[in-house]
Amino acid sequence: MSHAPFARRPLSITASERYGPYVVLRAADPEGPAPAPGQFTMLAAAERWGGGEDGRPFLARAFSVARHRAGEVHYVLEDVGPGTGRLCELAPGERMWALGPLGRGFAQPTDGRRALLVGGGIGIAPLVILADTLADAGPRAGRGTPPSAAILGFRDGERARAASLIDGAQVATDDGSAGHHGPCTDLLEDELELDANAVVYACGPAPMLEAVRAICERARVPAQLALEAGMACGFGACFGCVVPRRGGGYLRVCVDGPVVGGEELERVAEPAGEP
Amino acid sequence: MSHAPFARRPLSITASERYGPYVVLRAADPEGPAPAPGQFTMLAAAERWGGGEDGRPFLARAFSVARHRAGEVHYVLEDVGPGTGRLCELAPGERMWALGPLGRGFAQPTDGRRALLVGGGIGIAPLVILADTLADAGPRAGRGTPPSAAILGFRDGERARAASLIDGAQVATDDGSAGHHGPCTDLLEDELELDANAVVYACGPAPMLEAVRAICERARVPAQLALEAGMACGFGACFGCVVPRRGGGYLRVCVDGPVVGGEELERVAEPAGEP
Amino acid sequence: MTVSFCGLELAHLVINGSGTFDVHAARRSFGAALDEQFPFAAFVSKTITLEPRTGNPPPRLWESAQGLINSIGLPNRGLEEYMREEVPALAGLRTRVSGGESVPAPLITNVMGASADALVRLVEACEERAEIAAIELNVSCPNVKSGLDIGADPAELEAVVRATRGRTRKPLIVKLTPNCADVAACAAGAQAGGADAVSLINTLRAMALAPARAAGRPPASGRQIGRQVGQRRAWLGASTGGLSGPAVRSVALAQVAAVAERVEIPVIGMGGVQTAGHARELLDAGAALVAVGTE
Amino acid sequence: MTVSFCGLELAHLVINGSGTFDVHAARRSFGAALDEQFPFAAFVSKTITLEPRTGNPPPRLWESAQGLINSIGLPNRGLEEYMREEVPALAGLRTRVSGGESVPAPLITNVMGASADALVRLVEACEERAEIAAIELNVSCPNVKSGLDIGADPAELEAVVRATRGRTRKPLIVKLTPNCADVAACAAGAQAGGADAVSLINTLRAMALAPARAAGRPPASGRQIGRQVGQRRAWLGASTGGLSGPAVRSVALAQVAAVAERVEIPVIGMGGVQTAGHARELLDAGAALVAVGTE
Ligand SMILES: Cc1cc2nc3c(=O)[nH]c(=O)nc-3n(C[C@H](O)[C@H](O)[C@H](O)COP(=O)(O)OP(=O)(O)OC[C@H]3O[C@@H](n4cnc5c(N)ncnc54)[C@H](O)[C@@H]3O)c2cc1C
Ligand SMILES: Cc1cc2nc3c(=O)[nH]c(=O)nc-3n(C[C@H](O)[C@H](O)[C@H](O)COP(=O)(O)OP(=O)(O)OC[C@H]3O[C@@H](n4cnc5c(N)ncnc54)[C@H](O)[C@@H]3O)c2cc1C
Ligand SMILES: Cc1cc2nc3c(=O)[nH]c(=O)nc-3n(C[C@H](O)[C@H](O)[C@H](O)COP(=O)(O)O)c2cc1C
Ligand SMILES: Cc1cc2nc3c(=O)[nH]c(=O)nc-3n(C[C@H](O)[C@H](O)[C@H](O)COP(=O)(O)O)c2cc1C
Ligand code: FES
Ligand code: FES
Repeated sequence: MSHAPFARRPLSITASERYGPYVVLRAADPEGPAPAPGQFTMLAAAERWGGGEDGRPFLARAFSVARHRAGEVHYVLEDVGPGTGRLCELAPGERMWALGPLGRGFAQPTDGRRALLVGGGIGIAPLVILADTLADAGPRAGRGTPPSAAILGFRDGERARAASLIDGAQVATDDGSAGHHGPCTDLLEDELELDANAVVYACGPAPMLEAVRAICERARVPAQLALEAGMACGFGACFGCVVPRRGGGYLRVCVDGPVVGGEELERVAEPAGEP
Repeated sequence: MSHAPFARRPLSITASERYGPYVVLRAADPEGPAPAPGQFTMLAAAERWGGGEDGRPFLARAFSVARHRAGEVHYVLEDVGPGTGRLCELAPGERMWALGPLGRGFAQPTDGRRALLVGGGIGIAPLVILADTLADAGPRAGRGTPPSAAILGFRDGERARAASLIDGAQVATDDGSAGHHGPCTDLLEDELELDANAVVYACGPAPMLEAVRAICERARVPAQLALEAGMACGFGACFGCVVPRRGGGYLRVCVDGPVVGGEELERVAEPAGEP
Repeated sequence: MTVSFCGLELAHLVINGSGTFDVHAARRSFGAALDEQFPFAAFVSKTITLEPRTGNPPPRLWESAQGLINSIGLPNRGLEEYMREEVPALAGLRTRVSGGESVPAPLITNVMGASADALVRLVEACEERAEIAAIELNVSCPNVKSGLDIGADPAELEAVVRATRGRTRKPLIVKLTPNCADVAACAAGAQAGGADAVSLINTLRAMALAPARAAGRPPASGRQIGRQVGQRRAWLGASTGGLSGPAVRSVALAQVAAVAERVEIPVIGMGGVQTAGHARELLDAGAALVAVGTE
Repeated sequence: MTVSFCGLELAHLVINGSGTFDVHAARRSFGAALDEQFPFAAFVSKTITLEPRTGNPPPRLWESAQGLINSIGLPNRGLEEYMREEVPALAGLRTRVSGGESVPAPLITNVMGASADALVRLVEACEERAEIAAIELNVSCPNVKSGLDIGADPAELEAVVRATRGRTRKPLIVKLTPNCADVAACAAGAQAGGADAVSLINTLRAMALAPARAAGRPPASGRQIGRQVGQRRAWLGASTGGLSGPAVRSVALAQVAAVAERVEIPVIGMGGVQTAGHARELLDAGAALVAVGTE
């Protein structure tokens, strides 16, 4: 994993592009260390962070690094509230504060297992950089490493436009308007039936992650799950971002994760308060 | 005086123009009642009011109506902090909330006295609409009413560009870069020496207003002073905007003013905390 | 459909917080619209004291992060003039039931006294006036020395409420102080003393310093400013004030929930309410009515 | 130029608030930079208790208007493991004096016990360890039943401080609770009991409700959420929490000023500090040091 500089730094936005409802935000980050896939950054707009309804946002927000190339860092954002809403409006030339890369990323595949990337909705973000890394490593990894596969689930075809961020991804949609009609875990089960010598990298909504976890447990396939949790600090200071750990106690998603092994959890709990 | 509608209303910005450091903001206000000169409005940007340093602004801010013409209302703004800063950036098409017109405006000249308008800095704002009204009334007022005069003081020539908002105004600047080199009260004293059958309408920083008050007291000329004070509500609810009243007790600037007769005050107190 | 609160029939569930609305001044500002569109289901007067008060020296306001600090200092014309001049003008207020006819918006008179004796006299005076529908005892205002201690101690509060309770048959509402260790215990004290309802929260004790550029310089004559605080001067003329607005909403919610769980009598919840959703939260947490102040 | 605080030589005037910085986790996140650029003049540990605690069930955080509500619940590995595993790793911290050499950043251990007895045992254990430069008694955490009442009552607080005072020669700092009627009286109690310093403010008791869309529905299995509050459910797993951040800064300033005026012993001021200007205000109001937590 990369260590973050011990201070937030200002990043200048270089581009903002829409993929259906998602925004891919690029920023120049010449001094930022190269993040490991699965690591995240705490972001806050440099201007007018706050002042929304209910006086929010106030704290910085966590975002997976989706790409890191040529001194630029990419994030994929979904506008779900005041913080993401503000970041989604940022235009080239505007700035945001970044602290990162933070947290524990994905572990590289071992034992000649192929990588199965499973993403749901905005959960594709960390899989983009993972796919980049696997593709870059591909030639070097040599003949023994089978090609990886990516399976991406979305609510509808509009959202599924973001699937183009990962080359050759299989798509599933809840409404059948693109790709497979049904949950992306259907496709995961198909892939595991074909060849269970795999490691699964998953990120997405809690129910999807829980389904992936359970499938992998049954199939005795290692699962690397990128979790989400409300965060305040992002670097282990506040103990605010916990999820129950298998066997008792809690994991801090920001430092013990966001990527955890499926075996570390009893189950992936839905974030509180969600309908 | 006009009564305000009993709810804030959204106004759409139609133009924003700079006069030196000042911004003249125009907004469509088709339903707003015609304000009396000297009345003010509580304004807040509709979006992102807040989120500045120290989490401000939160409350709406008071602004003199500077003009009301053809369904448009004009304000003259000086960026001195988070609230004025935010309003100064508003662009045509953006919206702000307005509550008003509020408060007690200028009393019309009586006894055939001529009107002497004395403004300092941003204090010219309510004098613009007063000059408009006097000009409109001029022909109707008939032969008995002598022409009014406007004397406007500014820190420098850059700021004095705003003097063009009032036709035929005399200008004084602190640095002599435009008009008379010295305080605008020099010109007021000249005018009163010429003809003391006048009523003085003044708005500006507290030391200037105090000088005007004292001059008028000495010259036994009625003075109508438009005061400023930090406000929370703007309509007499909070008792927050008080200034000491001559003879004891306090005046609420928002409902007993902002325009008060010079005789109502012992002196014009500088707002607290100012250097 | 009206709602009933301590025997009063109200048009809806939202009233004003004491001291945050002035009907007379609002009539001057808004004309007839004020009476036609009167927004509150009942009108709570500002705090009335036995003797007239001019209030605290300015400045009286400071804007903090999502909040307002005030040190108004309970200016009022005193009991006698209030009864003579203000009560008649507050008697006829009416509020529209949603979509329907208008019903009276009863007058709740808020009073504060530096002693149980003073409170008894204030309550007796209110009892005599038919225009006054209910009485709110302010035992919580942080700007004035007197009220505070009584309100923060459950046993003392109970005694004070008991002393006034016998003097009126009108609903007696006790406005609790949030500046205490255990507001639910205070509410229980008020209930034990015979209160018909409690209201909360009042403002949290807070302070602001004058901007640094003014520090060190002697105040210009005529300029009023708070006392020396360490190396600086307080901004507020009264030096300390009370915090209200969105910044305190989560504190209000905790206190209202704790009180509603503890006592049987109805609770008027307030503190930082800006939207219907905020009002709903207080109601859901157990408030019978919601009051709004800083908006 | 170092500054002196209760006999400790410090690089500057800013330390961390207890529970808001984890050196071990920060080393994992920032690597060597953490030690090279350690920002605090002293390091205050999170609250340590006799027995290990896992802390409160999630969710533990809620963002309010310019504030943060937390219900972390003092997770810690307990006194024994803290002494064995954590203290050695916290001993070598150093901070740079502005523009100059680095000096040790002493370790201040924050402890909480449900009784005077427990506090005595905790203090005795700290006394034995040379790595620990000072002890902070947390009598103020609103998330846990025990600490609260002791800290809010001046006389009880004095007794507790007196009980622990005899057991250590290290500086004893009492972290006061802001959820009390008269924080200056509590500070005076701590001083009378023998405290070397007081620190404040801790968080204000606060609450948030789960968004309405989740209301009414039974919690999905695995989903954790607070208890029923009236018609709704509390958002925080522990139902109530503590408010910190800019929203409380004006309350902190009032309490710090009141305490600094009342007691002779030095005051560590905190609450909502985000900028150097905010820190300066607390110092100007009488604080000897400033602590930062929520940023
Ligand atoms: C490691 C990690 C990586 C992430 N990566 C990405 C990414 O790449 N792209 C992306 O778009 N998102 C990502 N997220 C999610 C993102 O951080 C959240 O969507 C964001 O924080 C939401 O902020 P908001 O202000 O827009 O919405 P909020 O209003 O904060 O709402 C988000 C959720 O928080 C809860 N909530 C609502 N109000 C509050 C409140 N007042 N206080 C606390 N919680 C509240 C509710 O459950 C709500 O659904 C990631 C999260 C984590 C932890
Ligand atoms: C009746 C009336 C009419 C006015 N007309 C105009 C007009 O036409 N044009 C115009 O530009 N201005 C006008 N003003 C002044 C205008 O309202 C103020 O400049 C504005 O409120 C400043 O807000 P701000 O957020 O930009 O600055 P602030 O930061 O609010 O600073 C303004 C002053 O307020 C004080 N202050 C600083 N911080 C705080 C705080 N946290 N809380 C309270 N006070 C603080 C200081 O004295 C500071 O100098 C008028 C004021 C009144 C009362
Ligand atoms: C300007 C102002 C004046 C107030 N005056 C009084 C008062 O006279 N009596 C009283 O009991 N409370 C008074 N309060 C407290 C409010 O009634 C209310 O309890 C508090 O402001 C919290 O609600 P809010 O956040 O909606 O303002 C006052 C509050 C403000 C802001
Ligand atoms: C996440 C979090 C955890 C905290 N944990 C502790 C703790 O363990 N012990 C303690 O005495 N105070 C604790 N506090 C209180 C802080 O030390 C500090 O008193 C308070 O947050 C006010 O300062 P701030 O506004 O700068 O955060 C905690 C605060 C936060 C936000
Ligand atoms: S976000 Fe603070 S510990 Fe994880
Ligand atoms: S601003 Fe509220 S009374 Fe004047």
